[in-house]
Amino acid sequence: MAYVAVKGGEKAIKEAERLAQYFRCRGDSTPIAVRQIQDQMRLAVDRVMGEGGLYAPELAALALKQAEGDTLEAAFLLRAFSSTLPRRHYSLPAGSSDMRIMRRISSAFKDIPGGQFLGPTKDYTQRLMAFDLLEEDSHAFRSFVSEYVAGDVPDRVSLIQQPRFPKVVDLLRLEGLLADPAVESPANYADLTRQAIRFPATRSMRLQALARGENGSMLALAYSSMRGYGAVHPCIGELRVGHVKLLVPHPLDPTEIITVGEVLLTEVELVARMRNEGKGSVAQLTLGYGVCFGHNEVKAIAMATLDRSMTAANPGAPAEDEEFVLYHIDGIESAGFAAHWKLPHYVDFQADLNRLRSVVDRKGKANDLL
Amino acid sequence: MSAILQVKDLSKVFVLHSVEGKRIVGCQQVGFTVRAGEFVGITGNSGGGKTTILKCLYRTYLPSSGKILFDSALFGKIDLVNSTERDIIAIRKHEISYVAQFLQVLPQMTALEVVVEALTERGLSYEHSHIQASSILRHFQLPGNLWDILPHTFSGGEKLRLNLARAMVWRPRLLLLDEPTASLDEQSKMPVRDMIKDLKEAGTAMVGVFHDLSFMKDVVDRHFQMHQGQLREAGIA
Amino acid sequence: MLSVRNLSKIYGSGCGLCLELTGPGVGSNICPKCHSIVACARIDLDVYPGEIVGIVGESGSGKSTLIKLLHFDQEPTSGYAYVQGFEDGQVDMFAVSNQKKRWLRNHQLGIVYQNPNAGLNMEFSCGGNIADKLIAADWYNYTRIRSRATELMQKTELPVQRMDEPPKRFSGGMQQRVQIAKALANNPPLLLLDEVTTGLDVSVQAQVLRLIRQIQSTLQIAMVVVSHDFAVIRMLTERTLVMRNGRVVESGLTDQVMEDPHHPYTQLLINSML
Amino acid sequence: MTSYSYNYGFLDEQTKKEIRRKLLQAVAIPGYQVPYGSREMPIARGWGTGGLQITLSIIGKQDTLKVIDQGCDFSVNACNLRNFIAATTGNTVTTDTAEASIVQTRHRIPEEAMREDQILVFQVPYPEILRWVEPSERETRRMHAERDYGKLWVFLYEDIVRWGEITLSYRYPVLVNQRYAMDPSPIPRHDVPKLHQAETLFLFGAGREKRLYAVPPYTEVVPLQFEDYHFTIENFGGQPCRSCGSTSSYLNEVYDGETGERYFSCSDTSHCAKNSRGAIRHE
Amino acid sequence: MSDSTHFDQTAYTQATFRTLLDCMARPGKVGSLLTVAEVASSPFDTYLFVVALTLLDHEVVFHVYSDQCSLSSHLQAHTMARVGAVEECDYLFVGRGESPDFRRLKRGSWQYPDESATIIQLVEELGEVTDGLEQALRLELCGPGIQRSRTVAVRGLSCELLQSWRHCNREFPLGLDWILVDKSGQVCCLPRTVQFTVEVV
Repeated sequence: MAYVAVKGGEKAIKEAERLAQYFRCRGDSTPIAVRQIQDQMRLAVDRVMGEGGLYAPELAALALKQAEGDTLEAAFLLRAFSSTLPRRHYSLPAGSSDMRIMRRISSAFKDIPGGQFLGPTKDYTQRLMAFDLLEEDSHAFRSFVSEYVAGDVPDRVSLIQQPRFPKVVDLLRLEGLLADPAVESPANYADLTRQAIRFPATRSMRLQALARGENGSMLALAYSSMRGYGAVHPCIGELRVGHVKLLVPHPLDPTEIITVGEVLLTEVELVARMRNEGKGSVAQLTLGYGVCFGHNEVKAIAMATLDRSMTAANPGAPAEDEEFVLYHIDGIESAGFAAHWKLPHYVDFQADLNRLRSVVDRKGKANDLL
Repeated sequence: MSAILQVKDLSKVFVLHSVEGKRIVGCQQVGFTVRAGEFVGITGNSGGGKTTILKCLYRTYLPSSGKILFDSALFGKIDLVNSTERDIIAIRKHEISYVAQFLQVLPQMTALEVVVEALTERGLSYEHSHIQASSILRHFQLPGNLWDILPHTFSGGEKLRLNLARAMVWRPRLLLLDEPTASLDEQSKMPVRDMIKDLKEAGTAMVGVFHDLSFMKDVVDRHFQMHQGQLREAGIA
Repeated sequence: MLSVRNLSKIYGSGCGLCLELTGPGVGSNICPKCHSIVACARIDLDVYPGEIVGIVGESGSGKSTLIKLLHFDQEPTSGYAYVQGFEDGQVDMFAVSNQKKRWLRNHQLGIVYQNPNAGLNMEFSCGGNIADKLIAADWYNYTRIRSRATELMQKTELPVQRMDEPPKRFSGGMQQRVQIAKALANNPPLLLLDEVTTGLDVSVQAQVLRLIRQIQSTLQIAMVVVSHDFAVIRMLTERTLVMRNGRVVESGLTDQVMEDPHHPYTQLLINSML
Repeated sequence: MTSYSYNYGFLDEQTKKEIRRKLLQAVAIPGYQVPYGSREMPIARGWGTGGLQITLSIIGKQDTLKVIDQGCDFSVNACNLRNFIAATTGNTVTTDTAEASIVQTRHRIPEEAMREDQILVFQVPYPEILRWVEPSERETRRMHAERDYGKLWVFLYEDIVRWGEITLSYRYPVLVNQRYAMDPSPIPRHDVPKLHQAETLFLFGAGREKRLYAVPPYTEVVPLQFEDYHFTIENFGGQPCRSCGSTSSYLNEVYDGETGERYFSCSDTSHCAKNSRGAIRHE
Repeated sequence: MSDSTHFDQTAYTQATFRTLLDCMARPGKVGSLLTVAEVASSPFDTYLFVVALTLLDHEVVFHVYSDQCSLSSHLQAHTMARVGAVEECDYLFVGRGESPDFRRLKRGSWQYPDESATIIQLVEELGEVTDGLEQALRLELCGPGIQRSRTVAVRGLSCELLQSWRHCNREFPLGLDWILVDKSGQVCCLPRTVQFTVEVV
């Protein structure tokens, strides 16, 4: 029977849902615990929180479970949930100078005050399959932790949570070598979740859109700029990963500041070449800024690159055109729209067929006359 | 007949800023009158200032002092020295015509088009202009095979006849002629003289400057000589 | 028909002293204090019906900026302009909404740029470009648009059988004629021409100049012609403004400006071209 | 773990307020796209979230709801949306256009004439009709601000040059109240004339693009057309619907799975059923 | 709102909004606003407050014209909306018989004409017929939302104010939308698209 006549829509939806559920459960493994995802899939959780725009590790882990590991789908679940939450308060701007550092490096300088600090990274690990994880022994899993923490390296525990460091780009700033983007007053910060973006976008809008952007899309655009479609040849002034406190003024007494919690952030400050803005322009490096929820270094670098590339005075390359970038990096929007082509379009298609036949008929008549 | 043009104490001094404000006297204290239908001829050595007078009358040069009173059909009696540019443009369009020594035309315009345009830009219909333009070119004995080609290929005499045709075809009230006969051969001079007589009879006043007056003797009514920027009457020719 | 008063355009922040600290007197249009560029300063200009006014000057003199201001391609920093065909010449055309400016541009103005890319949409067909201007002036009859486009292409000596081709396939001179055809489409009382012959071969230049003259003499359209080329100005115009460093340094009858220039700069300019 | 519960109509009251404010403005500026802070809904972007947010912001307990997709009440997407709205509001739903006070639709206007007391909510994928000719939002905003629709018109002109007629089939551009060029959503041409001087209020929501707009009742909505190349609607060659025999409704062409024969049937399925029962009064 | 269990604000503001939407879509149509005891206890005019409760939240700026009874702070407390100057407000509340200068209100930009103010004004009495309304203005309206023409009678509104509103709407799409509310809860909307002629009855 033809598509048009599908009247069992209601029933079909229910059956499809049950079938999907069956696919999730049909193996003979035990159900995966949300806590396990949160602990052991922490990078996936971070990614979902970033794209979902909601800092909620447990819910992000739940979303991942529900989405059977599809991070984009999980981010979508998180977003849809967060949109039902009223905005009761806005936090004060959180400075990363006070970040409790977990990792911080600079590629601009060999030695930096406080030192390079690798933290948890696999950057320098060979990408070999760890076949022993196929059958990981839960006892060994546990005992690694207790041994690690109790081990003979005295500062290990404190290494995981380090005190504060000065910021590397501040060195350049002090010397007047860094051109900072114009600063917007916090009172004017727009809320991307509450209003539509407009162009030219304010910087706060840009950064919010980028912070919620989808990893892959942002990476592709940033990479295009690094590779030659555009001219951002970045140098990482500083990349830091760590926890930042969020403060909210008391709703009744704004002079009283309340700490509402901490979020894990990855921040990248990227220094790029000076800009030539004609006569009278000062020789200064320019800054690209990237920050996102959780531990996600590639996204933060991509974001900083795009932040910088979108400042081009005469946009040429795609990554320099803010409208192009900001309208196309949102994974929830683009995935939703890409998927919507699965919906029936027979009414539009019928209209197209009708027009096509009309044109063909006219051409036919014209040919008959010849 | 009454004077159509009265020139009084006309002087023109050029100031050259590139040579520290050096002053060059073009003409000094020049005065004469021209009546309708009268031809005033001015002769003198080259560099003597006769073209300066003519260009002052046309306002290509802005006189330094003096008066040029023109009896305009459009504006009544008007001093061309301090008339507005708008008025000068109007007068140039409808009353005063100027024939330069050299033909200047837009590239890519045929001889006939050059004359036709002189009429169409004065508001005549294309058809009408075409008839009149053909008639004057024929009168000036410009060969028909030249009408549809570009004038920069013409000989000096042909160019001059075209130049005259363009200036005379719309029958101005005052005609200024700068060496109008220099490169005309004997055979071509006749129709030019006839045309001048014809215009004179119709009331056109004319001022012409010549290196040598001999050719124009029978059309010139009064003759002035220019010497070191000053003008004196040389008696009726 | 067009009356411009005290028109200025400053690129940059402007410091209040820009106009005083720049100009032909100091030989620069860059403000030494704030580095703003004074492209046009206190320009007055009148154009009468059917007249061609020339604006001559070197590159950077502000002449093209002036044209762009008049066509609303850029916004003036200060100044007024009145057009006869708009609100009876009583309302400053710079002070109205973009919606009204667009009406003015569509119904009262035509422009031909030096670069055909600026005046034409190279993706549209040649006829589409003409249609663009006609539709903007409220022509909504396809057949009439086609016949008007045909007529304009004939008038500008373009091959009518190529009407449906995009002008990017045409030569430079032909593109310039498409621009002229487009600019003329709605019979604008005022046509703005910005260095229209610059960059064309001499023979093509001549064709374009002749076309402009023909249009002026047959349609009595007023024009403002901007060029750095005195020969072009001499051939087309009766009155001329000479610009330098954003100022009008001299104006007058074209032949007078060229043969009896008064301002030192004009004399220099004339001498250097001879 | 905290327990979560949803508000009536899923959206929080603040969100509804914003959408309501914007709807009033949309009605006051017919055809103008009002930007709004479109929220992520629990259905995907591009699947009707714009229409859904409008419906949820206007709906009240007394409303009766109908949802159609491509004219059909039972397509999976229509079911999904209807179930969601019903679950979060508890409202009555219907398939009968005449019974509904709010109809949410994707790509069709019901065949049955709608009344003053009804509202039709459209799901819109591309709210910007100028997107046919201009990709940049900044530029299209400027074009609307200046009422600069030349590019769109030339697009139509060149369509005629190339094909002898305007080939746009669905999403046919209209001019509202002689000011704004508007995307009527991907309805077929058949439905476009129904927007003109209608009794019903039309609301349009584009969730992904974060725009909403409106056509008030009794408003001039005219398809862009040339004086000598008139807008025409689809023509099915006089073929009737195989089910109800209607020759005036928008039809789908269907290939019979067994015989391979091509036939036509109404796209508005509930109207078709009603017509088959003889429940539609023909004038 | 002392006892929230009896007062369903969600349903209440929804119903109010639908009345406003219907009236905005059909300029000149007179609708009726509901009131409930909880709202009636407000020191602010009941029906203006009803509208405020429906439209205002912390994202908008409002202004109460010649606010003599500190109504602003009352409204602010109930809606979390911000108080701002006439020039920057999204909503202007006008009491009975007041005549603010509409020209100071924002009328939107060409790109974003929706960034304009809406006036919510209290009048004596509104009606679709002039019967029984003395010293009223009879407005003959046309424009989008109106089939041919529609009449509305208003008591407690000056001709001058109408003219100044018309002046602000002279170049569509810039303009001001106007919501009139009377003391018995009748409401009528005049969007910027409305054309009108006025006569004094």
